[in-house]
Amino acid sequence: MKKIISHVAFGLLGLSVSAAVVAGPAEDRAAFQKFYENRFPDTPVADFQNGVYSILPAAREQWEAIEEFPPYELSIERGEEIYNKTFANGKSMASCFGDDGAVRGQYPYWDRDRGMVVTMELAINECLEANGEKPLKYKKGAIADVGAFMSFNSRGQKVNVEIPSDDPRALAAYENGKEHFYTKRGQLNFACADCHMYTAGNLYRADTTSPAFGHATSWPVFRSKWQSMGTLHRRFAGCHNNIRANPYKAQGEEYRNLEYFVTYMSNDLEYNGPAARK
Amino acid sequence: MNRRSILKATGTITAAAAAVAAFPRLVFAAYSEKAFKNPKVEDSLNELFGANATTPSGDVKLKAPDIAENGAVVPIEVTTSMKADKIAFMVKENPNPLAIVAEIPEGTEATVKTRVRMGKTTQVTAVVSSNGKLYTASKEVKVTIGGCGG
Amino acid sequence: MKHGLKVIAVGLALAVPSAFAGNGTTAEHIEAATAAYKKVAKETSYQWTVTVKAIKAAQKALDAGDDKAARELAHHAMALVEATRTQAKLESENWKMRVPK
Amino acid sequence: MSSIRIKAKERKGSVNVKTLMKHNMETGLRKDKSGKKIPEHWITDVTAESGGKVVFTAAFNTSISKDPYLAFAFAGKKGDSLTISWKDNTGATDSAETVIK
Repeated sequence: MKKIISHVAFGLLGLSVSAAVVAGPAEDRAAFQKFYENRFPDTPVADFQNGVYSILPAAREQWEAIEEFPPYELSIERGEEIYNKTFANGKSMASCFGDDGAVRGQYPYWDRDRGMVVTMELAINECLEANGEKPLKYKKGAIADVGAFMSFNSRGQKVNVEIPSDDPRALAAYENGKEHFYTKRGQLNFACADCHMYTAGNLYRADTTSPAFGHATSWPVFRSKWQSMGTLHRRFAGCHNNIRANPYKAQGEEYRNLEYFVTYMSNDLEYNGPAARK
Repeated sequence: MNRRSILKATGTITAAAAAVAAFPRLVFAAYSEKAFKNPKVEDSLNELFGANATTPSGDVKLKAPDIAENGAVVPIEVTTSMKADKIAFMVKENPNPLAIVAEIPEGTEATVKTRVRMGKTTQVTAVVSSNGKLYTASKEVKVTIGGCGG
Repeated sequence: MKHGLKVIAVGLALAVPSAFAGNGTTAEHIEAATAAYKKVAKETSYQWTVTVKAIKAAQKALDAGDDKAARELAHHAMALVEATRTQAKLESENWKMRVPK
Repeated sequence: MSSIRIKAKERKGSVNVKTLMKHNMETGLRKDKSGKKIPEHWITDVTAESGGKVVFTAAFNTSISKDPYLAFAFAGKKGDSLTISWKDNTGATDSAETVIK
């Protein structure tokens, strides 16, 4: 019994509980970005899109060596093939996303008609299904390849997630993602914010945690640990596994709302995927 | 970067594997089992160069990280202004230390860059063969395991 | 890592329901832990991977005929379920104080 | 599609070559899901030719990373072709040609 208790960490962050101020997304974002600018004063704001390499010069050198001929280039090529492949009905993905699929900057967005957050991966599968094709698995493989091709052609587009103020359901989805980000989970009792905000840049065993500001810009990613490409939701699930919390379903509501929040927090940075990460 | 540039730059003309016969002059570096499947650095050097006496040299510029981000992909690079005929990389505590040996013909620069696997923290050594002598540069690269990313 | 955690762990008394302490077969204890796990997951969306592992290990021990180990693992799983519930309860309010202002 | 990607750029008489070869580079140490060792399978030799001349050759061990990357430089000029070929321990080979930019 004693053993069990000692495995359960219930640490309360030493923050004072101030009277609840009802702040909107815009105020949230300003406070969020300011937090990172204060924590990492040497990092130019635009550089946060490079993840942990924006705060870790030694790792950055190795990353630059990998980016000289990044393994994701093979993925971009595979993605281009899939993108241009003719469907049984004679069309291709270009009928949904244009000739080059440079639409990364349009996602994630709030779909008013359906009352839900739509991500690029979700849109890819909806395109396939609308054309009578089989949908792809959401975490790795073909979806990451197509995503790599589309993201590559979208490099430089601004992150510009909108939370329509006239639709309370959009705000609710945002709030849901926000709550998820700041909530402790799993046996290790960590919130996203614990590792990637309040202690971002600290060592967890052998690894430095990356700042959450900029987290959503560079996907899909070739991770050396995976030795393959993966989507943002694959990484979400990996993080949850690390803290011993059951992962949620890729492209389920929980992760889409989390993506909505995290991406909104990175507004004004640029999409720079695909990328290589350790 | 122009978003299209990578794809264009890599738009290589493919020769099917079967068509290798079309390059009759194809010369490979002659992989040597004795040099590569050998746990001893000295023996590998003997096999490659017919000698294993090495001299550290400031003119062998080795670039390797202090701490490897991931032991499966460690970028390493060596450059020298010496006139080299062969360049090799050794990873001391890998089961077989010799990772790569390159032959540098006349007209080719004495520089090699690649990515290697490392099982644990150990010394990486670049060996340059120049005028019948072996010059080296070494660096310890830390490999850490565990954590969220590794 | 486990040791590190112990250091930051704040001891929290977790009461195993008394009905659970002695009575019933081990198989029933495993069932109870499974049901409790599902209930918390459904009510709070909080689930710990270690709980499922403990339940599976308990079933495996029982199948192998090790009743004592199976029973201990079932109780361990139940304690994890309780801890999950406590976490969910605390976090339903506590998350707000982590939002920067 | 060839397994070989090449970028070759000339600057001041020197051609900078970067190449990535798609290959699993099995070390012989990895095990598959059933616990059986995956046999070693790796590129042993690489060669580069330009202007009818070998400009670079290398031999690899299994310790070269998956999808091997190699960069080197030689004296050459724009518009010339560059051919890179590999051979692995099973005797398989592949080859790709590009024009120096």
